[in-house]
Amino acid sequence: MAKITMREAISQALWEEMERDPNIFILGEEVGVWGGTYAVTKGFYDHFGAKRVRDTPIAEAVIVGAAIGAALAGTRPVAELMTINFAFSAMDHIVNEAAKLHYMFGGQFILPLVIRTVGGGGRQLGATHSQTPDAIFAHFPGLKVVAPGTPEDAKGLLKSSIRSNDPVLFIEHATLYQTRGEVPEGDYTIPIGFSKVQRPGRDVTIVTYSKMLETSLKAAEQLAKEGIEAEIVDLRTLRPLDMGPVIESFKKTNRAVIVEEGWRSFGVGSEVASRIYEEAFDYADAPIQRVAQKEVPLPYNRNLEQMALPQVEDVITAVKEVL
Amino acid sequence: MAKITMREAISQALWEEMERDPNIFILGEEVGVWGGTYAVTKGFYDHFGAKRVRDTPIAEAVIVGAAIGAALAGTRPVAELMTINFAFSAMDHIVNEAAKLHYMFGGQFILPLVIRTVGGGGRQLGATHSQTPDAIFAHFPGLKVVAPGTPEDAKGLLKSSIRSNDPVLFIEHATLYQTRGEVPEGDYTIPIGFSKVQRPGRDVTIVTYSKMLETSLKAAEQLAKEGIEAEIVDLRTLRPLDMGPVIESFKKTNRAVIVEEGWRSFGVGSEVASRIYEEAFDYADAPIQRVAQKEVPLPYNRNLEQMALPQVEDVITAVKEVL
Amino acid sequence: MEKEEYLDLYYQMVLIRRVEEAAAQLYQQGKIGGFLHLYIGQEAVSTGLISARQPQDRVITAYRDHGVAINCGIPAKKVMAELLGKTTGVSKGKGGSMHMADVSKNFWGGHAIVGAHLPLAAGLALGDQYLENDAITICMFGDGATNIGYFHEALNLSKVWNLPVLWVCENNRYGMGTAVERASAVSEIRQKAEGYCIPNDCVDGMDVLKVRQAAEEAIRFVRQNNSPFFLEIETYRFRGHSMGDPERYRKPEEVKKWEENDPIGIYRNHLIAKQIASEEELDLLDEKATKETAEAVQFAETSPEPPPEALFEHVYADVS
Amino acid sequence: MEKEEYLDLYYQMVLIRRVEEAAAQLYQQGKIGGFLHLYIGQEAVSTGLISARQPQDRVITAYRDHGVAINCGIPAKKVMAELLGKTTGVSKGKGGSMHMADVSKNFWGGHAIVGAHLPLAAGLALGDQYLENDAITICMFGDGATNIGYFHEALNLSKVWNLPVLWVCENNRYGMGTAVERASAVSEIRQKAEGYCIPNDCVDGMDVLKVRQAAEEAIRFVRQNNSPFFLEIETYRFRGHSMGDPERYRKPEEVKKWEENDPIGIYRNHLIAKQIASEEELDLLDEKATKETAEAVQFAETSPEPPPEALFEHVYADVS
Ligand SMILES: Cc1ncc(C[n+]2csc(CCOP(=O)(O)OP(=O)(O)O)c2C)c(N)n1
Ligand SMILES: Cc1ncc(C[n+]2csc(CCOP(=O)(O)OP(=O)(O)O)c2C)c(N)n1
Ligand SMILES: [Mg+2]
Ligand SMILES: [Mg+2]
Repeated sequence: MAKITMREAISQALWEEMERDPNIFILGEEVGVWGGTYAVTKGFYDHFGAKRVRDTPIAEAVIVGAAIGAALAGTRPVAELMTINFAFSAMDHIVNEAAKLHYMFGGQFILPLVIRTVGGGGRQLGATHSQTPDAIFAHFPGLKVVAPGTPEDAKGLLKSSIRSNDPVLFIEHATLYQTRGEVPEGDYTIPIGFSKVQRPGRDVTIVTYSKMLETSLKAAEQLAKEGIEAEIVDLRTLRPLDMGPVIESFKKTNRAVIVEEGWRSFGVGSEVASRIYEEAFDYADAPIQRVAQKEVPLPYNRNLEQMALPQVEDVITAVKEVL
Repeated sequence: MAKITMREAISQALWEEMERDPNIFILGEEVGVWGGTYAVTKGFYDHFGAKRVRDTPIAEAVIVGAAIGAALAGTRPVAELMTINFAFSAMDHIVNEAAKLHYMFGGQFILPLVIRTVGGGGRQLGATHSQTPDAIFAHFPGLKVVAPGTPEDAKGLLKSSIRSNDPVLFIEHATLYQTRGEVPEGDYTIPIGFSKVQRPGRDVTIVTYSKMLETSLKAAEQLAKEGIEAEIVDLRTLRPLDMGPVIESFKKTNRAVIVEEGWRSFGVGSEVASRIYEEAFDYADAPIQRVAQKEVPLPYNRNLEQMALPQVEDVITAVKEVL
Repeated sequence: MEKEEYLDLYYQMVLIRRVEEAAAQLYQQGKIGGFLHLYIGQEAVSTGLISARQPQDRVITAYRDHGVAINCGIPAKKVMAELLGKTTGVSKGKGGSMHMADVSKNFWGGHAIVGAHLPLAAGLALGDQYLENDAITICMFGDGATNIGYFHEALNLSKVWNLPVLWVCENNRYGMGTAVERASAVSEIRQKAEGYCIPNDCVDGMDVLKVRQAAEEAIRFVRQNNSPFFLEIETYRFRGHSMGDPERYRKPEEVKKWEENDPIGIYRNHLIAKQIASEEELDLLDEKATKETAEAVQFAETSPEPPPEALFEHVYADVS
Repeated sequence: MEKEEYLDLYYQMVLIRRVEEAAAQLYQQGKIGGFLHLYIGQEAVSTGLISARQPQDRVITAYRDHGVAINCGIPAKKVMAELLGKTTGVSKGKGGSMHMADVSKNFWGGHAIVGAHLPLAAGLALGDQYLENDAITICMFGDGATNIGYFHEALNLSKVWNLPVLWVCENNRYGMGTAVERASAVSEIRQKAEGYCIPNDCVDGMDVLKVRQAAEEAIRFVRQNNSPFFLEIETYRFRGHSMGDPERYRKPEEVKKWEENDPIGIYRNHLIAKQIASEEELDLLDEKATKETAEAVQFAETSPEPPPEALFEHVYADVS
């Protein structure tokens, strides 16, 4: 297997799918001439042309709205929202239109739409540009929400998202693009809606996803030195949420820590913890811990920002708490 | 104490505050000449005039955005978003501007802003017009989120919201406006951020808020006939979330059911359940149950809609589950 | 135009009127829930407009959609069944009054968030352009909808990308209780199109033939130039915004004045004056519409409720 | 205009240039994080514009805000300290490059969501109108920002309510890598104001005196009429959109051509040609700016980091 970056993995998925199906096209801010703000679509404009790689005005609502319409008309658009912070400007079209049309009209048509976007903090972009509000999108039935943490998953899940006949919000993480990982050769897909054990262990279950998979893996390595073996379950998809591997692991370890980058309150960890208790109450040997962002708008100053974001040490502390 | 409707309570709070402070004004769609879509501001336009009761274009972003600006300039606006379903069209201004400006600029100014809006289903308005997405707004630090369930609380909390120097999202429920309850005479406030026991009991703790308080009270009455005494804690405010009375009650009953109208996943119940386990793990005698909306966009058909919404029977079943 | 076509326009308008009247009654009887926005007074707008489209042309509108649905060729009984939330309804009882669509008739809804369907319309047109279909998209919306940001983003994109979309503003003078001039910087809505260099026109929406003619020209323009056109249609709604509107914002005399301008009456007189049809012929059509409406109500009332399983159907299209 | 004022304009422009150059260096050294959007090339815009305001007039802009902050009277050292995230920064180190504000100077930020501050500006003006303050709001934004819905909603409201706001579009030809004509239905941005019946003007943004004069007239109009005005200012940014811009969207020759139009050079020549100031006087000002910039960097570098408690401060204003 080849070792490539997350950026390459995502870029490959897009490229290969566009080669496969001429009805797939990309639209978004700076996806074309610029080559993508995060260089994911570098070279696409020259190769696929202006018809299939479409630079848009700065107008998030119509980016998503037009993508919905084009999907209804029989194409398969991949809309890019430069960052998830700008997804709020398209909120209505994501949650009131994309997520509801199929249901509301009695299933008359399909809505094959991918909205790719980029979340996460840690780059000193300040409060408006550093959010990880994944949980709020996962709240809406009708939408699928995917947030991979490895290049392999990113490529396989993006392909599945593009081939899905439902609207998918595909959340990438700004500080994972350089992360390398092994990726199978050739065409492969990973189905949406399946959590995965990314590291086996016996002492504690760490449930996480996206960037925090990296953080959790680091914590697990350090814990291993102390003889603590953490099992890490990567959610990969927030809606539909696959609790299977989480519950299985928890029944084995009887202890869990949930690690997410976003704010704690009404976040991903709240849902996962509630579900664990609902499905495996008798197995809980200690209160499940949530590691999450401090409940403040992210500040610009580097020290403060790092204080606010979940760190490897926070994961280690939480694990020791549950043991 | 006088018995008045929720509509009157809210209307009185607004009226009295506007009489008290000339810097308070109302803006929103149909708040003036029409008298408010839910008749809350009926008579205001004639009494306070067009300057203080301002009909706006249908343009939610600028309704909230202009209210923010006016608040920065020294007034105290009460913006009305006709329903919470249209709040998505102002999402950026609610979560990226209102919730962050004070922090981001180092606390240089205050932002005394109330956004009144109306949520809830049950009136066959279909998927786009029936949502209860309260949890997603409560996810954002910097915002206060208030959702009262009785006329007394509504009046007292709305007054506090108007007097607060922070942005408050004040969520009313469309099917509570006719609900009557006793309200103290004269001017009074109820501080934001305090849960309240609305019904004492010893066997089980029901945690709820807004419309579901009514549903839970009905369930409690029926349960009482079977000798089951439910204690009902009304959250009243979702951010900041006051777990004190919830935990106190839970330590007594050792069993809890959380009842919310919105979708279960990543909802209010997830947060509350997680917090209960975190703060009172050893007191839990049974898995906490969540009663919530089925995970579908709300359908128009009455039977289907009622199936999707939490009913009195669902609460009773859940209570029996935890006993 | 053949006589048959003239009569068809008349019949559609009368049928819409009867269906709306029946809906108002059923609403008062509590058989229809939610919001009900009637099209009474505006029948000539969509009847004239949609009569000018080709079958491959898509139509999309807001929540005031019963009339539009009928003009698109959806049987009145499927509209009525939807209003009653029945499984035989055009959206299987899941959409209701505000959310009707029928893809087989190229009618794409029925959208209840003001202005939010304009970006969708741009996208439908984009899809046709991309797939090189010989189709255009007709997007209808109210005067009030022209003040929300979605309008701006959609119109701008349609011009920048030269999308084959016909923007149709039904200017009925009010968005709920707010008169155009109280909500919009410009009162002549077509003027807004100038800000996007989109060619435009304005037509009297109480005269179905004028509407049809303007629509034919507009549609031809869009199809030939593969670029947007903006059509303002001046009209008036005779009833409240929705059922239960206190109507404090307009005087009964104003409504009365407009009612004298009844688009059905105007057209009826025209057909008779021009000897296109006789009183008797038109009376027969009136009766037919009354009958079709009664049958539609009957059909809707006797149709089955959706089964409980329907609740969980169609959340997603993918089966896995 | 007094000589002092002429020199002050010159000094402000040079100071902005020096501060931006220093910021670029500090960014490359990793001392500034996040995004950094330089104002180099556009100095005459905000210098001329803001020189025409009264102290009670509010200013609000987008993320390209360092120059605007300086023109509003914020000391360079507080700007620099903010860039370094220090507690002495104008936003206490919490805002960074994109989020600077100083209420004491009537500078209301520094807003990083494109176009989202336009509704805020309408609101600031509404507040002043409501409170009967003799103040107007000056709202600056880029060409790219005119395509988002917020622009539409804010401009429309400002006209419907006759708000005292001066809309200022800094048309620097690109929104990131997208040329105006690839994103906007109209290339002459002022034309958009016509869609709202807002009077408008366009001025060469490389000539600080022309900007100042146009701004004076525009501000007078807004103040006297208590209603909006739209000013397009044509300019160009000499550097990338932000640090790390691959600049594939424009040719070096194009940039070079514009650089020959350096607003500082133009103004310097003008001052000398008109014998308003001598080379030596201007050289002294150049030196002063260099010194003030160096001091600002020094101040910023030696200022303390915010204490850990600062993380939880200012989430809410209410103490309870
Ligand atoms: C975004 C949004 N805001 C508010 C509403 C509530 N609302 C429904 S219809 C309407 C008036 C629309 O007026 P107009 O566009 O003129 O259409 P008309 O009803 O006159 O046909 C309003 C404010 C909504 N549905 N969506
Ligand atoms: C709503 C939103 N979408 C996208 C972005 C990313 N973005 C930041 S600046 C920018 C370009 C803005 O161009 P313009 O308004 O012309 O201002 P300029 O940078 O030229 O000063 C974009 C797309 C953003 N900050 N906000
Ligand atoms: Mg209207
Ligand atoms: Mg620009």
